[in-house]
Amino acid sequence: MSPELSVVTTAIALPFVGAAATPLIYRWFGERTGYAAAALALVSFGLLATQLGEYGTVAAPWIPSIGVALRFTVDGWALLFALLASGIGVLVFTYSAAYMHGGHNLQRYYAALLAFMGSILGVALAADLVVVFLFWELTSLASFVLIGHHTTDGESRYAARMAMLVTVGGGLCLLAGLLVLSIAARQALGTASFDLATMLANDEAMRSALRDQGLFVPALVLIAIAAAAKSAQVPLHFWLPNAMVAPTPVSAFLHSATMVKVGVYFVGRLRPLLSGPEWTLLFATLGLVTMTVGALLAVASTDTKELLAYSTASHLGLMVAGFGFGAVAGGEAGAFHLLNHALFKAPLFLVAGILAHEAGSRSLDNMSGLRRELPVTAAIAVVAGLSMAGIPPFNGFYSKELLFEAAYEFGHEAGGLAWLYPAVATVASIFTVLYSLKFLAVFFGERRAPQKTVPRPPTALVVPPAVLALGVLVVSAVPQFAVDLIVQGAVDATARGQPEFSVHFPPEHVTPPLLMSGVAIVGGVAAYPVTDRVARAIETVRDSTVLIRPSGWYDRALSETERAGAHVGPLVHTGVLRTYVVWGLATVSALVLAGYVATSASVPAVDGLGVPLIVALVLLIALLAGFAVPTAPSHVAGVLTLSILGFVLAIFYIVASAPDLALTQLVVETLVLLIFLLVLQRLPEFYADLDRFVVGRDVVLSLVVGVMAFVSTLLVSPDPAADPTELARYYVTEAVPEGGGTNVVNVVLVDFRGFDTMGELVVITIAAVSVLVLVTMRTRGETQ
Amino acid sequence: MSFLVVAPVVVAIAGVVLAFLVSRWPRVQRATSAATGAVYAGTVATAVWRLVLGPDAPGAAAYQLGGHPAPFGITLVLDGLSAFMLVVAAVVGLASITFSVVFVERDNQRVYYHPLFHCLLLGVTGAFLTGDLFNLFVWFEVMLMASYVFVAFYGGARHTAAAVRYLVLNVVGSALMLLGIGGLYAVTGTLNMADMARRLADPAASGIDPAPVVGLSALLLVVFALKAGLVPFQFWVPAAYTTAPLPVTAMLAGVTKKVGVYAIVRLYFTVLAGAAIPVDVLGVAGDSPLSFLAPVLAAMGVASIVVGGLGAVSRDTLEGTFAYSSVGQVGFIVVPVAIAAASTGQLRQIALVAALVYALHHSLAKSLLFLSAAAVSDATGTNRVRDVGGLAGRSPVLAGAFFVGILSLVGLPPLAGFFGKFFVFDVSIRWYATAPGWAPLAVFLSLLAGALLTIVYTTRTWTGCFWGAETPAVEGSVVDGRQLAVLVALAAVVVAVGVGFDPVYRFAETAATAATERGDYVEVVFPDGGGAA
Amino acid sequence: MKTTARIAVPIILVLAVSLFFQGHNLPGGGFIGGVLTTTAFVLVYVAYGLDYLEAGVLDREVDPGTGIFEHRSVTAYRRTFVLGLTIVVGSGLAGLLLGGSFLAQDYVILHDVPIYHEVELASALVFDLGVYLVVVGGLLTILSVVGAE
Amino acid sequence: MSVALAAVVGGLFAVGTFLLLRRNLVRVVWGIAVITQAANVYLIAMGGVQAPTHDLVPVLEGHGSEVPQTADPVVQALVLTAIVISFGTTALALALSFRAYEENGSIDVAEWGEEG
Repeated sequence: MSPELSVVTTAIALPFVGAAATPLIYRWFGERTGYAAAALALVSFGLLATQLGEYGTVAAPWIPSIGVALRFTVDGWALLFALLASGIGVLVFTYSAAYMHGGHNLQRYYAALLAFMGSILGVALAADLVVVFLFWELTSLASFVLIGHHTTDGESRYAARMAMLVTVGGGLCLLAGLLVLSIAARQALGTASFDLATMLANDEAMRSALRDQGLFVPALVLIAIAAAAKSAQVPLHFWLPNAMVAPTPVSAFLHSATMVKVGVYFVGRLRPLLSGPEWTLLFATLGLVTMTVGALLAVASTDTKELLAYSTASHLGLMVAGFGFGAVAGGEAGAFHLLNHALFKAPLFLVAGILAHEAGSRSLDNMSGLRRELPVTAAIAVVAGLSMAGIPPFNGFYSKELLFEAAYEFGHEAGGLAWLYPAVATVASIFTVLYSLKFLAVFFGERRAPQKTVPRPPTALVVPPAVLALGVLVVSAVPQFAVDLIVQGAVDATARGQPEFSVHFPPEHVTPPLLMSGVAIVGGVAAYPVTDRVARAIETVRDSTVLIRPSGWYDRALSETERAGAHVGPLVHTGVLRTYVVWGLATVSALVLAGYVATSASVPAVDGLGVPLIVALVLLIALLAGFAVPTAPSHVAGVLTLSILGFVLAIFYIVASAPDLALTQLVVETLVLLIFLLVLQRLPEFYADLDRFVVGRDVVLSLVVGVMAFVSTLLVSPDPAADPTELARYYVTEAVPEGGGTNVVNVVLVDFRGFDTMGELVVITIAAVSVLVLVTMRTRGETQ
Repeated sequence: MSFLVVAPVVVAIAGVVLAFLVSRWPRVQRATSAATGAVYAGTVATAVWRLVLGPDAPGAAAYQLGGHPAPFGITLVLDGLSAFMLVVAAVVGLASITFSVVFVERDNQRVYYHPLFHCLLLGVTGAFLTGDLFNLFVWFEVMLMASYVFVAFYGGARHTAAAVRYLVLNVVGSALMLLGIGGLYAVTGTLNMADMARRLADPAASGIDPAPVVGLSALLLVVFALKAGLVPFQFWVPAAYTTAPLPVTAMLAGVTKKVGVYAIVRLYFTVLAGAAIPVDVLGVAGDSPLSFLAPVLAAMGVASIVVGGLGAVSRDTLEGTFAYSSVGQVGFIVVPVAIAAASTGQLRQIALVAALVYALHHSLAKSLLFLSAAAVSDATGTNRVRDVGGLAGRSPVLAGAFFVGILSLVGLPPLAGFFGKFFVFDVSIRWYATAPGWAPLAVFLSLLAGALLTIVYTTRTWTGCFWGAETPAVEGSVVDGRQLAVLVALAAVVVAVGVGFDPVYRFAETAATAATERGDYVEVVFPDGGGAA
Repeated sequence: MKTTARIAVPIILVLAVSLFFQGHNLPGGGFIGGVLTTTAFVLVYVAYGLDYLEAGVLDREVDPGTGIFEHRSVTAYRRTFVLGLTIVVGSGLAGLLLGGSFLAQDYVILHDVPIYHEVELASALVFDLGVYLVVVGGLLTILSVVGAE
Repeated sequence: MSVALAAVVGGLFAVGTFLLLRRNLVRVVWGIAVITQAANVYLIAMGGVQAPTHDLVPVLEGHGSEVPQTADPVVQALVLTAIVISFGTTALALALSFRAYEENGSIDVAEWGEEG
């Protein structure tokens, strides 16, 4: 069976249609728009669920000229992600309806949230690189709008811009990476292609094509940067905690099933294509470092959402590391943990939302013992929290075991330094347990809260996390059910070959991974009493330098860029004309001379002056007049010298057999002189200090420009004895028969090249108009 | 039907004359001016469809002005490349003149605003269509003269100073252009570009020595770079763009800048590419003027990306940001042109497509943004980023149009800008793949950095002006509905180009083919093999 | 100076007109004729000042305060160059409408005309007339405005 | 190929460049004028300059008469167009200079600031 194109596209398009129609929906439903959106999400979920087991690829044309199509692949991995996004979407919309009560800008909120969900579905199902990128970027865009929901809040704007910069900036790398893949596909598949499904089907050929062209590592690195940006891997993890300024439902959605999973999802997607030694080195390292750093930072957090945000980064690291390992268990860890993390992290965020909503605080320090007032919430938190900590028999434990297994196998196989991988994974897990306990502490111990009474949360706020916690329990109790339903499919899609996958609990015998879990749990619980000291130690290290502090280097880089930017303008554009002229003329001279040198253009043999004596004499006078201009003591003297130059050139035109030019030059020169004098009589004399150094420099540049013009003339001016060009001959012979005039130049001007003359007249017209404009607008002034 | 080739010029110059003739009746003048803009757009559309794109179109057509056979008269050529550029000019021109009518103060519109605007359009049209090198100079001058006046239009200290600098640089440019054109005439014996291409491809037959052509063409390259605002010839850009009336700035950034790019492509790829001239200097070696062009243009492009991108990050005003952004973005347009010059075959073709698609996107998006900035200043009385805030709440429609504009600049799919970025990245990587080395890598990294800077400055304008609390300037401000209509229309075009990209791609491909298929170009101008040469 | 002007101006004007007409066959033409005509006006201006040029020759009261934009003589100059431009474009279009192409020129030679025996009528003369008018109008606008500054 | 012509073109370009680099706006405008003149001389040089004779003038004897070899009319036409255009530009440059002086209160171009 293959999937239905119409079903898949409808499932993806529905949220977008809903987003576009939000103003209408909002008019009918008002604040209950959340329920309408939930219904839409439910429909999408339902449509996608019908495709379970119907795996394959479908396509509709988009840009046939370059082989881009709206191509969608339905497989276990895509469906797992899409169902999570739409399923949790239903709950998040339901929760929003209550949580956002009385909020502002709800239309934009729901529209963006729907578009966000649609984009995630798109990324999950897309099987064309361009379409993948399209939806990938749309998720960034939607999250920008959502994170910046409170537009009047500076922190919101800061975080939104940060998320945009990191994720869209990472998107640039993704685009580059995808293009590298398409280039490889040209060789591997024989045609230019953006068809991801076909690439995955021909992974062997793709890999060898990439390696042939030396593009394997670049592709890997580019895609890793993109995935790291999206999935908040170190050192691009800092945007995620900042993104918690978004309304809590958005955070829950963003962290559990959507935005941040996109990177991990895509890593899984490309795993069959690109995995190898470099892949493992890159992703396993990246993942484990993030897992550890995230866990440490979570321990040091003082805010519920901040803790959960770092925890998300840490768990994303776990998934990335899982996919990084080549072992079967690695892929299983990544795929299974994607599901498990979504199931436990979403309710935890929703719980944090309930706490903020009811207890009025997000601070971990001033809340504890809330289980009495919020028993249901506490129960949900415990279930999800223990799953997060990886405590058996909760589902988080299973997937973490798989990671341990993969890491252990890797260490065992590679030996040496590779043993660091399982060691680091274990250490990170100790801190995971620790921060999970820290979070749960708000419900236990002595009663402390900023408010005296903590009201019971409305049902609409409790039901969604409860449903998710129930999901945690179901998967915990019968993990094989989830595996059979969808996780196996996901594992198949993210691995080469067909690995069989089953989960057993309780474990039949003691294995090294089990021991690692044991160490993690015991270590975490043992460290719990000294949490505060651990947290302070982490804080000290974290704040020791800008480069380590999350978003420290981002802030530094951004402010440095802005500072540099503020300088560049005034530095480059000083307003000093001479600078501009120097740059322009120096460049042009260099280029032109280089051009002559490059082609070894040769100067023809020089024979005397090359012009008749009379011409040479006139030219000499012209040159002298020219040199006299800069030395003129006053404006009037200079203008007169300039006119002399002009008149001498008129004589030159006469001796060069150009009477029309001579006439024109004479009268024009007269008029120019007149205008010059008219203007100059109103301008003050001005004597700038003649700095020897400046003059010297200017002389050098002038000489260079002069040489450029000199060489150009010498190189190309024709031999006087040479035949006239075909063009010249034609004009002379055809002037009378074609143009009916004996003055060839005039015939050329009004007839053969009348179009030039027309343009020239427009220039004169503009010149005339320009003085009118200049005069009129002066009296009028700038009223812009 | 070949009259259609000259029709855009005729309409544009008729627009100039009409605008003068009805200047006594301001209302009529405004209506006429906008109507001429629409007629111009219609004419261009008809000409392009009937001659280039339509099912029965010949693909290209030439028009011999005055009925004189090429190369003796002046030839106008409408081929894929000029068609592509003309369409850009028509869209931006129509948007800009319509916007002007409702934006520029009525009294100021009476000060020859409309005749000058059509002169600008005329100059651009002539430059895109002409097949004669000297005629290109003439239309450049027309275009420049009109832009000088516009830069000085609101005669303030800043405006006149900017205009003087702009003028001086460009007059020097014009002198250099004459040097280049005169030299090429002396070397090849012709001014007709098709004829020149023909002669250069077979220098022995015409008895010419093409060696100086590389140096001479560098003169023209510099002039075109000056028009395009490439570093180090960009100095006039920020001041000119921020002082001209903003609808005209939309034209300057959207169209006249592209004239420079067009001229580079036309001259080098259509005219000079066929010349077999061994080039070898400072490690640059090759066998045509293109091998000289490639490193020069790549360096200019990269420098533009850096200077423009960085400069845009911290500007005080919206138009200042976008003016610097234009410097950077034109770098994104010429980098693929450089890549095209450095490569052959399919990569050259696709690189030119990349340049054209990016140019199209930049024209649309940047004019949209400049016009948005105009609407903002009209509504709030200020354009300082720090004095504006919360506009998104005040005018969601304006915000939407602006958002589309900046997202297209960032290159978010499925907007026009995405495909620009997509192809530019594509050819950059393909260049690296075919010729791995530090140069392609450096170019790619600078593209990456430039794109990152684009996100930095666009998000800054957005979060600064459109989000946040309403500032006193924004409170109670009302955005003119007619201005919004123009903005929405332009934004719709930006979206439509991206969503329905297939025909746009095919058009760009036609244009790129026209640019490189020298034989076709010569064939169109000399249908019977023409001339004696 | 005034005497010179009184004598020179008519001569220049006649010369200008003849240069304009002979332009197609001898050195001269619309542009040179136009510039020369302008020079004649300018000579008047230099000799007598703008007031004379505008009040005396063109019979107009001068009031610099009202702004050059509405100045009647400037208006006249402006009309001149607009007319010239119209003629140029019109003649270009005429070539098109008469079955030729845009900017096509033609000429006829009339035989048996008294005195001249044969007279050539070139449509290019119309085009050149446009050139002449644009130049005269344009340059005079520039000069009078710059002068009035 | 003419050293004399090349020297004049080169020399005038050098003078023009030197003037363009001055701080005095008036001198900058002179620079423009000189460079444009130089470009015109250059264009004439591109047509080749020979000893002046009556025959070389591109004005023919009359209709139907024999066509002599003349100086290159192409470059003359180009220069004529260029002169006109540069005249327009110079006029604009002067008017603009005056306005710029009025607005900025100085003809020292180095003193005019730039913002934005």
